[in-house]
Amino acid sequence: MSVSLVGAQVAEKINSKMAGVAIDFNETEVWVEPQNLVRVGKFLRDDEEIDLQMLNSISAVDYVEYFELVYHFRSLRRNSTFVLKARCYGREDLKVPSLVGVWLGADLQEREIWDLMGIKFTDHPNLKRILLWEGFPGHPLRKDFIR
Amino acid sequence: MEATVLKAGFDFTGIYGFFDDLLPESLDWLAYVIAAVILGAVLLNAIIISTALYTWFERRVLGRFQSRMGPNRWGPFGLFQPLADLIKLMTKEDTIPEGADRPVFTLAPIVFLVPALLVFSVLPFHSSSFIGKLNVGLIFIIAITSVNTLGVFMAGWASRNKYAMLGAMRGVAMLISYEVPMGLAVVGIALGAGTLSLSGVVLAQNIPFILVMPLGFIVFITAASAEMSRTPFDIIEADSELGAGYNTEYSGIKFALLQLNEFMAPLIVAALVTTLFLSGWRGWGPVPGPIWFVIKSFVIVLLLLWVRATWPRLRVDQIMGFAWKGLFPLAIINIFAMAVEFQVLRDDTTGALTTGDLWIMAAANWIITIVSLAVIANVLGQRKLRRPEPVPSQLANMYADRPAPESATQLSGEVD
Amino acid sequence: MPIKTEPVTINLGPQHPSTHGVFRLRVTFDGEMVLDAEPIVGYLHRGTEKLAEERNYVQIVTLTDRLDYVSAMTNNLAYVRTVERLGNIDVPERAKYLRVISAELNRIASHLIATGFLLDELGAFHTPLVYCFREREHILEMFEMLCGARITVSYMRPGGVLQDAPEDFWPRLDDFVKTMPGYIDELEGLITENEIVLARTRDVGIITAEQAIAGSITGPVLRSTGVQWDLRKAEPHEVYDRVDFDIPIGSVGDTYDRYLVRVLEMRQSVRIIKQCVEQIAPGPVRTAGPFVIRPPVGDAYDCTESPKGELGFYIVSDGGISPYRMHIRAPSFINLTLLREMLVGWKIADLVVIFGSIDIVLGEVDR
Amino acid sequence: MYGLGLAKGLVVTFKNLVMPSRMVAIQYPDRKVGLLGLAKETGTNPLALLFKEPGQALKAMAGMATVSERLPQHARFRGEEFTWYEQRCTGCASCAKYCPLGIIEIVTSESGEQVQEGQKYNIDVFDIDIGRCMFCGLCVEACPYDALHMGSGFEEGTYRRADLVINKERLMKAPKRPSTWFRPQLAAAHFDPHKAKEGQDVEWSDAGRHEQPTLEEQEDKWAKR
Repeated sequence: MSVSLVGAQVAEKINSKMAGVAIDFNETEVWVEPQNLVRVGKFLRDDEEIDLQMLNSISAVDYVEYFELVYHFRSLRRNSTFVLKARCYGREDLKVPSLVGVWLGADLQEREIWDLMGIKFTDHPNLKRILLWEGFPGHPLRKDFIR
Repeated sequence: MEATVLKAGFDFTGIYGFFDDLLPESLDWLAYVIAAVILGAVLLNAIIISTALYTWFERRVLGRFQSRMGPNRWGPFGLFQPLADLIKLMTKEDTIPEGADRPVFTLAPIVFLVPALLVFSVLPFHSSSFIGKLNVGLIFIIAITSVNTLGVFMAGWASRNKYAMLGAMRGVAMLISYEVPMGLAVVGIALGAGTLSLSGVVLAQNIPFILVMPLGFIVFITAASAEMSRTPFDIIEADSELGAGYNTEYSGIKFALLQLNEFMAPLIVAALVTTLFLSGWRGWGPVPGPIWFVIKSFVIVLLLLWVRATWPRLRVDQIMGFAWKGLFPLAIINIFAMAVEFQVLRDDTTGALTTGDLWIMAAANWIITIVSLAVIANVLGQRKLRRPEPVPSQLANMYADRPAPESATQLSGEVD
Repeated sequence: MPIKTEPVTINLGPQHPSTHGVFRLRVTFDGEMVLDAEPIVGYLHRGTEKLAEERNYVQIVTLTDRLDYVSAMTNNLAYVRTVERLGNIDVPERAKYLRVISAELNRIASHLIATGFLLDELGAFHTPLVYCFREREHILEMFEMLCGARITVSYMRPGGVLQDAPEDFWPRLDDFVKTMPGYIDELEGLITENEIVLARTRDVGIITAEQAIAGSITGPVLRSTGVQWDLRKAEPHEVYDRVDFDIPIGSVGDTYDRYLVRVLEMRQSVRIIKQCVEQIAPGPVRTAGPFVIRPPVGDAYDCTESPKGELGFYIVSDGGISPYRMHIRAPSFINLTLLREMLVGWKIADLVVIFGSIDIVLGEVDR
Repeated sequence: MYGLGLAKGLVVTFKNLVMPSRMVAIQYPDRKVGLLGLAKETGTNPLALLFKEPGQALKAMAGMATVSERLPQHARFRGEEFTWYEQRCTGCASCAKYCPLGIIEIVTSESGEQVQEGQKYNIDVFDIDIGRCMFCGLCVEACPYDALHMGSGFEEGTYRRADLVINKERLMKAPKRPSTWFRPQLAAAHFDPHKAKEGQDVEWSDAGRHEQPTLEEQEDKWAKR
């Protein structure tokens, strides 16, 4: 079965590289601040041991007090998976750095999250709505979206 | 050269003669006109009805190819289907897109249809068919078949639709570049038969020319199937990319005319190939001439259908490359071979070729065909088709977390 | 004076003969050459993820049939595995075998459609397409035997399979396993060495292994670039570890390789089904459980190898009867990331073929 | 190379053209039959057919006679018109609750008997709107008393959407030929709705999954306590 990397070790490795970046972790996940997502992403991808080559999927969950972005990674060489989470507080004009520079696969998924959840991704090549039409009022997947 | 077998019975002179006796001397031109009108009407209706029947036949055979029935609801075995189509198309509203170039839009189907009908007029269905003896038959056919290029562009340009425009541009490029090999293949026949008139060609074919010049046959049938934009060259109305190519915006009776032309094209090619290569109406046994003509063109039509049901389409640039780099040299080789053989073999006085000479020419031509096909195929790029062995890349290792089972990298697909 | 040409922008719109459904591609052409292609999706967006938040865990199974409507069984399998992982429900052996058999049958059906439509786009006048549909008919009849419906199967439930296969299913399956390789050979005979297919698909729309992995491409498209990665081997779930099969890969990553990988995979699927039929043993097909499942609070992500790629479900549960949030990792949607790089520089005829070779299904792209 | 692949393709298509086993098209509502086909279908020899009904025979000769032909369906096919046993239905509305689309409308009223002891409600309205139904079968799966079964047909098309709502009367009058979907007891009895003739409907008593408890068992189970 795919080995899921242990949260503690990865958090410790991240903190050894960039102090205090990994805020919290449990057995398979690590939480980070949204603004240093790109730095952590580059590190996870380029580090020899972790070597997470593929960004598998990005999900956004609306926990009312905060939005949680869940990044699932996968290393094909080491057949291992890893989950990185980032919490962004507040409900209006949330800004999260885009990971398109690190993994090209994030492009369409981030546009979908912006379209359905309303989280803006800074310096994304063309952040437009992908599933709904341009003039659609509001973001349907939010918990407070009442049409 | 001409075996003038004046048979009684129903032929042109008969009608003319009949009316000539009826009318007074001064009106003999009128008899000529009436005879021409009657014969024209007969020919026209025969062709259009046979095309309608052919649409039914093609859809049924294509159905059989695709393990389904084909139209069988209307009339016995679906024979009224073409009638039903015609009624549907005539009753459908004949829309002209807004902003279209109206005169050109309405004229295009006619420009399509007229050359198709004219070609039939020249074909010698029977030994005593009068028009078949037109002494410039071959050149007439080559000239007429190139008119529908104009029709394609008129239809594509006038319907002011990007897809139609793309289809038309492609069509014009392809049709013009396939005129050349078709014309050159016909030159080979003219050399072999010694005359340009179609009935002369038929009479000269003691051995069907398909055996005498196989290279000419291959070039002609490929160029002709490109000329009528059938698979594998149907890029004009390539339905998977351009919707319906130039006839996207047509509907109603105009579309019926375009369809009529599209389904008449295989009949024309079949009739042409039978006249030029399979010695037209000549055949042994009790079966009369015209029936032989129909049987042979029926076989060619089946061949065209068979190819249409199976082969995919070539891309535009590949088609052009194939025309100029593939068919053009083959046609020239064919002409060169025929010219040399003709010069060597014909006896000096009458300049005619005996059947014996034809057999020698056939043998020589077959060798030349095989050699030139192999050379052209290699030149055209068979190398590209070889495939390097698949090698699993180092970027992924599915068994990283556990020992790899022994039969891990067996890539061949055989099922034990 | 150079000829003043001007690029044409065309909508290969939602209504087009070869867009596999309602997919719009705004393409800028210079003559025949594609300058820029921008996919516009969303015409089939039904808000599956929002609907899932108002249904209980069994009702969502009917939602997942409509995702990749060509391979409903694999959608059910991926969803149901995630719910089982979330609520740690175990699955009896026979149900695992039935799941793998129906998932592999579905893979063959989906690959048949992909190959058939690829040939249709190449222009082969629907004949190979009809042959593929004729074979797929056998599979749909078997699905009708299993679960009463041909396409919207909703056959799997968290905890196993809805009902056991009827007795006349097994002889039908054996007959299918015997005749299918013959049909695949016939299909290959029609396509694999066909010079026109080779000319049209060789070295067309190439992507390299690095590009594919960076673009999180999965499935036959990734395998055609030479990367040997298949979740059935990487994360052997159900009974994939007890079954012996291979993962075919392509050599160059062009359209021809994608076609060839799919055909070889069809053969491997027949091989898997044959071994499953030999190994299956009688027993219960579903662990007894309440109709309405309340998994514990928490989240889980699980995935399986659908014919299009890695299909994953990320479900967050708040202890209630319906999930708090369900995100679907749709392979068809993510395989479109590299569409622009694949299309630019090729002609219209290639654009249609390359797009067809990625084999997307709009139900899964738009969700 | 050299066109061999193309020739192979031609051979495959020719094989499909010629082999009769490849003709798999089923002409759904009715199949066009010739004289011999008609004779085989009606079981009489062709000559007798010519005298018995000359009209039909002549049509057959022109290939116009039609014989109805259906796609062979499996007994487990989830059909459209539901089969409902009012004797078994207690009005618990678990089918209405369980339907993902909420298209079953059920209105019950007091039936006077002791409701706690599992007696039935009176069912006044029981409408299933098959215009919006997706035939997923969750209602049939949820019905604890096996009162509701999937149907076996698929030709329920009507001209008005209102006719698509199946009401109680129509369900009671309809012939009881349920599909064996999620009903192992019907499958065990080898009941096939598509082959069932007139009188072979499934009675309400033997459509149930669990055996019907006898009156004494019920009494000593409830009354004695």
